[in-house]
Amino acid sequence: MRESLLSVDDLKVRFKTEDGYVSTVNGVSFDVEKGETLAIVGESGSGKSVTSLALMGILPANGEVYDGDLRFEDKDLRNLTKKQYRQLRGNEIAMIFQEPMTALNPVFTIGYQLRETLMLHYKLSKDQAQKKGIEMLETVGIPDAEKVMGRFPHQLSGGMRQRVMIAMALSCNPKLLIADEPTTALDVTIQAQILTLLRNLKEKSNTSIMIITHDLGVVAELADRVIVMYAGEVVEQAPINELFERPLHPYTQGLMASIPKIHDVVDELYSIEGTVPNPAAMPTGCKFHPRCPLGDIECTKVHPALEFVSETHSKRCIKVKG
Amino acid sequence: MKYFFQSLLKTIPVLILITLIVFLLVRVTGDPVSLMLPETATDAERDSLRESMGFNDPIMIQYFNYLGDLVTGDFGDSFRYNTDALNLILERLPATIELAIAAMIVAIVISVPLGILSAVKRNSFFDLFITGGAVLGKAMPNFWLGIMLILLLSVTFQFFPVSGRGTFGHLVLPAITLGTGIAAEMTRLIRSSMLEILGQDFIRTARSKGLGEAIIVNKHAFRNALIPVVTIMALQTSTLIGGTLITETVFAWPGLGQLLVQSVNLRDMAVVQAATFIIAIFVILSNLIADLVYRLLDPRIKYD
Amino acid sequence: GESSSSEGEEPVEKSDSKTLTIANGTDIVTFDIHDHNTTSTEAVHVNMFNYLVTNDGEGGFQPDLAESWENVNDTTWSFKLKEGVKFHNGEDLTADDVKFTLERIAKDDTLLEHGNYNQIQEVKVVSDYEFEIITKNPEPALLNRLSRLGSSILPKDYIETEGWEVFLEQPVGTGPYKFKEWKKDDRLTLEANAEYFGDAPKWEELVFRSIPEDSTRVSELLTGGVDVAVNIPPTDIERIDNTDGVSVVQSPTQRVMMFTLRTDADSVTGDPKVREAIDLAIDKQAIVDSLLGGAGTVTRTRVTPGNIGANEGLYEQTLYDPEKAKQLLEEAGYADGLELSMAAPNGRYLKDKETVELVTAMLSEVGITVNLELMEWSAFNQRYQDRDFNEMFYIGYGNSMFDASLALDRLTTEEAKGESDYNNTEVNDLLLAAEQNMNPEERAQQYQKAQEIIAEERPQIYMFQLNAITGVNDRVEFKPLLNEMFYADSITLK
Amino acid sequence: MNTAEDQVIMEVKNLKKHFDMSKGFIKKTNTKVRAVDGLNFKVYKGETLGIVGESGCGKSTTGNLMLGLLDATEGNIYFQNEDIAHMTQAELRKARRDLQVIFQDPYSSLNPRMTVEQLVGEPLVVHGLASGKELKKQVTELLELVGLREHQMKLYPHEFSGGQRQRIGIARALALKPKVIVCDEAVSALDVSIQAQILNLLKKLQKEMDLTYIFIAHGLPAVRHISDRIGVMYLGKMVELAGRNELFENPLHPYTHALLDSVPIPDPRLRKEHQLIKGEIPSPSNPPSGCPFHPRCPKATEKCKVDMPEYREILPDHFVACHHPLLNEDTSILPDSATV
Amino acid sequence: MELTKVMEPLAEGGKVKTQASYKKLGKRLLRSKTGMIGLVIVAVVVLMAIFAPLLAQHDPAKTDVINRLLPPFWMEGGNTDFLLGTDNLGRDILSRIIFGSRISLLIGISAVLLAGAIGMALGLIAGYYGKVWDFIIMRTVDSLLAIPNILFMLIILAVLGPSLITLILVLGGTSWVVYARMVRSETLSIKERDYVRSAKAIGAKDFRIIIKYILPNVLSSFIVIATLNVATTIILEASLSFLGLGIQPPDVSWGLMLSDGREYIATSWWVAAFPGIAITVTVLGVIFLGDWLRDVLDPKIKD
Ligand SMILES: Nc1ncnc2c1ncn2[C@@H]1O[C@H](COP(=O)(O)OP(=O)(O)OP(=O)(O)O)[C@@H](O)[C@H]1O
Ligand SMILES: Nc1ncnc2c1ncn2[C@@H]1O[C@H](COP(=O)(O)OP(=O)(O)OP(=O)(O)O)[C@@H](O)[C@H]1O
Ligand SMILES: [Mg+2]
Ligand SMILES: [Mg+2]
Repeated sequence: MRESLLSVDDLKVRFKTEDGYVSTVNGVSFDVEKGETLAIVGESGSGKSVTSLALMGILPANGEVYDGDLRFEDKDLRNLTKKQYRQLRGNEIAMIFQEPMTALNPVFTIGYQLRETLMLHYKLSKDQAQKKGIEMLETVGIPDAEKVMGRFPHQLSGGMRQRVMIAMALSCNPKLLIADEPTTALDVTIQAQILTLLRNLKEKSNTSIMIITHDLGVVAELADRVIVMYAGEVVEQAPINELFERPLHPYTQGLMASIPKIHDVVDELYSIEGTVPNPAAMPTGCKFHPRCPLGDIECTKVHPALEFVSETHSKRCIKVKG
Repeated sequence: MKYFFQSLLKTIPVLILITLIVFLLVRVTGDPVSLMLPETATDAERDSLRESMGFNDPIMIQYFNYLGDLVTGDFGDSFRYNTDALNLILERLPATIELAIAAMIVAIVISVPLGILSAVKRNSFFDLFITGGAVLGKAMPNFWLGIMLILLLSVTFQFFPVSGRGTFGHLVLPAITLGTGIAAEMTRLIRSSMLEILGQDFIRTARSKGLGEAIIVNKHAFRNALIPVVTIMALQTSTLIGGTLITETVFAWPGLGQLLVQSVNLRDMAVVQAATFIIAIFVILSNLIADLVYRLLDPRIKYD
Repeated sequence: GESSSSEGEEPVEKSDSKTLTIANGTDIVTFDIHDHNTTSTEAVHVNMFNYLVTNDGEGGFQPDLAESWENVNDTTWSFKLKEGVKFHNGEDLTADDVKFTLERIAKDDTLLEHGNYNQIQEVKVVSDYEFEIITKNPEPALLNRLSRLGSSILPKDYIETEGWEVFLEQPVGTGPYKFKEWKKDDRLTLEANAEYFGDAPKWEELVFRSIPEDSTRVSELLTGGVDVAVNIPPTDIERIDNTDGVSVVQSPTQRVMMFTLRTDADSVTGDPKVREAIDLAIDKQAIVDSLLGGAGTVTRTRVTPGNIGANEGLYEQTLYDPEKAKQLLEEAGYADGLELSMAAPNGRYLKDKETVELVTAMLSEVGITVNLELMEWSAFNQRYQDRDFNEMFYIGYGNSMFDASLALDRLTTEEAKGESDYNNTEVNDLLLAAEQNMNPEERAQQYQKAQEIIAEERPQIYMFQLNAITGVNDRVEFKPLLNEMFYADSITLK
Repeated sequence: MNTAEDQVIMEVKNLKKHFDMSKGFIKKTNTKVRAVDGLNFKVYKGETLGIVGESGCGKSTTGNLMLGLLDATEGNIYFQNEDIAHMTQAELRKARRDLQVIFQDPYSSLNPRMTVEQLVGEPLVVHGLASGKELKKQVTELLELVGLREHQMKLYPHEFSGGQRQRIGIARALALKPKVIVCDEAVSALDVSIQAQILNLLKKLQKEMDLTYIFIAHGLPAVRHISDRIGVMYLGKMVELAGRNELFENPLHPYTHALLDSVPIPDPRLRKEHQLIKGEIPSPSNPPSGCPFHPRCPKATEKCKVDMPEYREILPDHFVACHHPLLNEDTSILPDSATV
Repeated sequence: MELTKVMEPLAEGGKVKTQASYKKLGKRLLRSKTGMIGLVIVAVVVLMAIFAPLLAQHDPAKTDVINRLLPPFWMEGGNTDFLLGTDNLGRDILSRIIFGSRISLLIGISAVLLAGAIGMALGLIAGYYGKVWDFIIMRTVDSLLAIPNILFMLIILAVLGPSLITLILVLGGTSWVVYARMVRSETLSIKERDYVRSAKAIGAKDFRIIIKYILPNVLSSFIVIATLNVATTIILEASLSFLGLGIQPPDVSWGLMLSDGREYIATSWWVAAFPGIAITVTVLGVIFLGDWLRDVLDPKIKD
């Protein structure tokens, strides 16, 4: 059964900067289905985090969603009052961030920060929240949970902190968990622990996960479906196996080819020349064309639409055929 | 506490340096004897006074004598008042501390809400207004503000007594005068400190948990913003005490500041030395305390 | 103004009060009457202590603690004390107390007033109420000395049994008011002494506030916070007079402002014509009228009325003739102008800075370029003590002795060295002779003669005698005294 | 890798670096961070020696020591038979002509107040090797070498993207025509597509200029791609060192094994359960007794808690420090083939 | 592939971008209202100081007893000869304010330069070389910080006498500690940055590293503090005038005018009000400018 939990349609986000408005997310559309894990990959600056912050309604003060539809279950997110949105956040949609070092408030104890969410959304008493908090810490595999509740963030290692973040995010049984590069700052052995943890949690709770990353390894480990973003746009969308087997968009192809493989040593890596364009000065037509091996004069003129090559696979390119 | 005592020990070289600075400042700089006698005094009168006060010894001997006396708590005698300098100062200290604390309270009461508000409403008209006001507060010399306050609130409207120390009313105007400049400084600091904190990841976390804006600002952000502010406040002690020199003179407040101004003018060296030294200790102590508070506020810094 | 003040209720409420509040610019410095030289402190002390005699400010002396006195010979004076005078602690005043007091100041050379009393050789106690003062040399001004700062009589037994420390904290005198409380730099409170030997004190309580900032002092006066405020800036005279309930009273003081000039041949001011030109170029009356708001009296001598030896012919006199000044300069060979340096303290005397700025401008009108050097008082004083000034400096001398000797002694050849370098044998002889002349009339004449010569030769150019400007609440009657003392009982409720 | 002894360009002997973190004025609390704790290895001419390990294990410290940027606490670093660890400042400055470095963060490793021309030319100026026209010519050549344009010479670092900045850093390192370059996480901060550009560039330059690299990184795939031999560090110690294929196919140390196993493979068909190792790296200021890995090691025995295993050449050109190397087990954690 | 080459310069930025960043600076200034106000005020004051003799209607020292305490021209009794009225000696207040700007600025700027130079040098030494240097310099800084600035100046000036030179020396000589502290701590952190390590790695000597790497990078914070301190110094000079230790006539500064004028606040308000306004407005301008500089120069906000 495919049942959409979140549906994003033509999302556009812009920031007010000194050079006027800069649009960094330009019509992103995708769905997150119940129970699925959706991965968003893409280069730095391609708008992954901005998309997720827009969903959460916590864009920085100079940013705004200026077009598009955001639906969560039956709610139109863009028309919620501030209060309604607040009740959604942390409760039905939860989020974990990249830097576990800075994502926790350094002056409050772990316990305080955990209890805060529970007391807010479930109206628990302090004692109840404490109990539930300890339970959550145990769920994410923190030994000595009771002691950890009394600790301050700096007294924990990076991996532990990320576990705390996960516990916090899951404490209200959210329907959707957005994880923005949850393991980028961690060492590989710790990353493996966290990825395993996420996978196990998903199996248990049927939470939908939207994971943002630029590590295709992490994607391959975790995701059911993948969205590839480039310069504020979705350039390809496919189920995991299909994407790895049959990447269509030249950017996706390049991305895959340029990762050094741990077990397949080549002499020279494939590389995508050039750099990601500046959002304030986007190329005309297809945004990838200056770096694209297939790019020609046609690509400078037409901004390709996202076309479906199969029911589940779509791409934004006029050169490659499905 | 152990940390406190260690820090205390670390201040010893600083204190020794201060004694040297204070001593040199006062001693190298001039002959007090002539100031103690009227214009019509004769040279012979001056000489005998100079000899009797020990100003004819070599400077190093004077310094070591001074240090030696200091260790035994003897700061010398004020020749203006003819009594123990330390006693004079200790008599005045409560008045100055009272004024300083009141001024600090004024500064906090003004700066905390304004600083937070202008950070939250950054770049709004309101922010501009507060920022402008803060700068204005800083741009106005203390004595000028004091005199204006007296003219307005005491002479014209008679809300508060003009000068002196006594009732609570007496404290209001000097505290406002002294507190305003510091409030101005602190408002700006709290604003920028808050702005920095509001941009941090954990604020985003707090938002993502669904917390209300008031809790985010007043609890999550302010607790963090407070940490640098405490340090700044401590650094302001020195400015605060410096400000009493002028404020106390304007308001005839019987504290250390006024005593100092008069003692400097009359070269009452013992008093100047002792007061400067006591003030230095006071400033160092308040910095130490701020350091402790800082450590209490910021769990990231561990004791020892 | 009127006592029904429009300025709110405070002054009205105060009207019933038997407390007199006086605002000074500085606090008293000590209760050791021998060890200070501050007029404003003495002005407070006179309410707690008594002298043997008081100076009536008209060349005469009135009994105070002494009932009568007699100049026995050149060096001996005999006194008789009033009987039944009691110190605040209940002890009787006797001749022993006088001996104790006067010999202390005469013998202890660490005391600041020692210089004014070391002329006394000894005090001989004749009986409980009789004693003799023996001076080292003939001392015509002994009574002047005994009626001023440093000569209040102290309680011998109290000080000897309790020690000085206790006395300084709980001072005891014979005066109409006794010590109650002293909060340094804030206020000194005295209370009426019911046992006072003279007329019963008129006030229950006296409060002396110290308020250093002029404008604050004025504000206190305006709001009724104080009854009397000293040293009112001239600019505020009009404002205070225009305010209901308060007014200003002026009275001459003993302080005369002047320039001291170098008379040695190496200085441009060595030429008497130049000195005269300087004198003529300065419009003293204009300065008094504009800067001081009229609070001064021009004079050509330092010895002003009320002092023994005053030459009243030179008082209220001034010379101003810029044309003649130019001419004199021309005659002296300075047709193209001349340059000289002038030093002055800043902030020591009433409008000192502004005065010399105006003088500088006036001098430049006649072609004298002045290099003005304004100094903060202590720096100025340092140079002054070192006798390190060039052509001119500005200074004001007081005279608590009410005698010409103190006023003129800097112009003897000996004392003038390095300062004015004034060397006039006639003046020198006159001053030295008068110093020890026990014949009052002849002595006065000697001084008057000397003043005439000085006024002509101008080693010092006198500007004006300063007035004390005192702000007074209309509920009290206040007549300022020439010696600037505040005898509380001379201030009365209206 | 059959490299003859005479081709050794650098040799590290019993190298130690302990940071003194003592605090307190009166009572010294003796805390030492044992960032590097007894390293022994050789670097051969023309090779790339990879050094991997988790955060805080002492990789950067090792690099800095080899560059003479830090004073060693103990031990020797021979570079062309001279001991860097015991050089005077002047000697070091000379040695720097042959010994250069590329840093991790392209944003913080270039002085923001200098133009590209100044940055790249500076080494030549400092050593008095070129000036005026000649300097400009050489700078132009260097920029070309790393793929930058002449017209970019007058720009400041902040006007470049991360990858371009890294190229500037490389040009600067190459200016003195060094023999050895230490690359401290030279590609870790870059995006995958840019990372490939830089890795290719480094490889190309190595061939052209006969460079020796010491390539420090925590990203295993990149290290494997560029290195000839790889050393694995743990808590300031080298736990294993071998040729790259040997190491990846036949890891002997349990830590190496776990490390390799933790790397997620970008192929959804190869999804598997990781053999997780428990816990995290202990603090180097308070290292465990015996073998530093024993608290996390699945194979640890009593012996491991007490004795520090010797670092020895257990197979030809394969060094390991372990009491229980995975010699006879099936250590192949990798599938036979993998394709994309 | 052809096309890639064509489009690349666009993608990579280049000259276009440099110009953009200068333009950006200007734009930023224009957009920042307070920055703009600050700049205009400071420019006016500086021009006023430079061209004082041309602008002033009267000799600032010229006394005129007859025309003393004239009110500003728009009030009854005032006249356009003395636009802002005259002071107690009949001097033209506007002319005095114009000339006063010279000394006020001179004191502000030279004292700050002096303090800055000392503080910069000592801060760099303490931060870069550390150890004994650091100990000695920082202990001295601590000691001086424990004594309130104004007290320090009061004592020294009371003795040396307040001439223009001593004022500058004293104001500069006591406030360097602030810079030393700031420069030291910045140096400590910059010292650890990779670009300094990179300089060491290419064999640069300490001196070069300090001058070319550390100094330029502490300069922006330094300029900000220095700007703000110009404001503080102008106010301090006024306070010293209040205590009788500021600039002495015939020199004229705003502080002196304000302090002298306080006696007339109640009777002839303009004597003190105009110099007061001059100080306040100038300080306001300087602070606004400083804040703007902070925003512009701070690399954190820059990108
Ligand atoms: N507050 C902001 N003001 C202006 N531009 C912003 C702001 N936040 C983000 N952007 C811009 O939006 C674009 C997308 O940023 P985003 O953080 O979503 O990228 P990302 O894909 O998450 O990259 P990364 O992998 O580095 O996290 C970037 O060009 C960034 O500069
Ligand atoms: N200057 C220093 N003072 C004190 N400790 C230091 C210093 N430099 C490094 N350390 C410590 O030494 C240990 C090794 O640090 P190093 O930077 O070499 O690690 P690394 O392997 O490069 O880590 P990363 O992958 O995070 O760069 C760490 O625990 C670090 O905290
Ligand atoms: Mg992101
Ligand atoms: Mg490192």
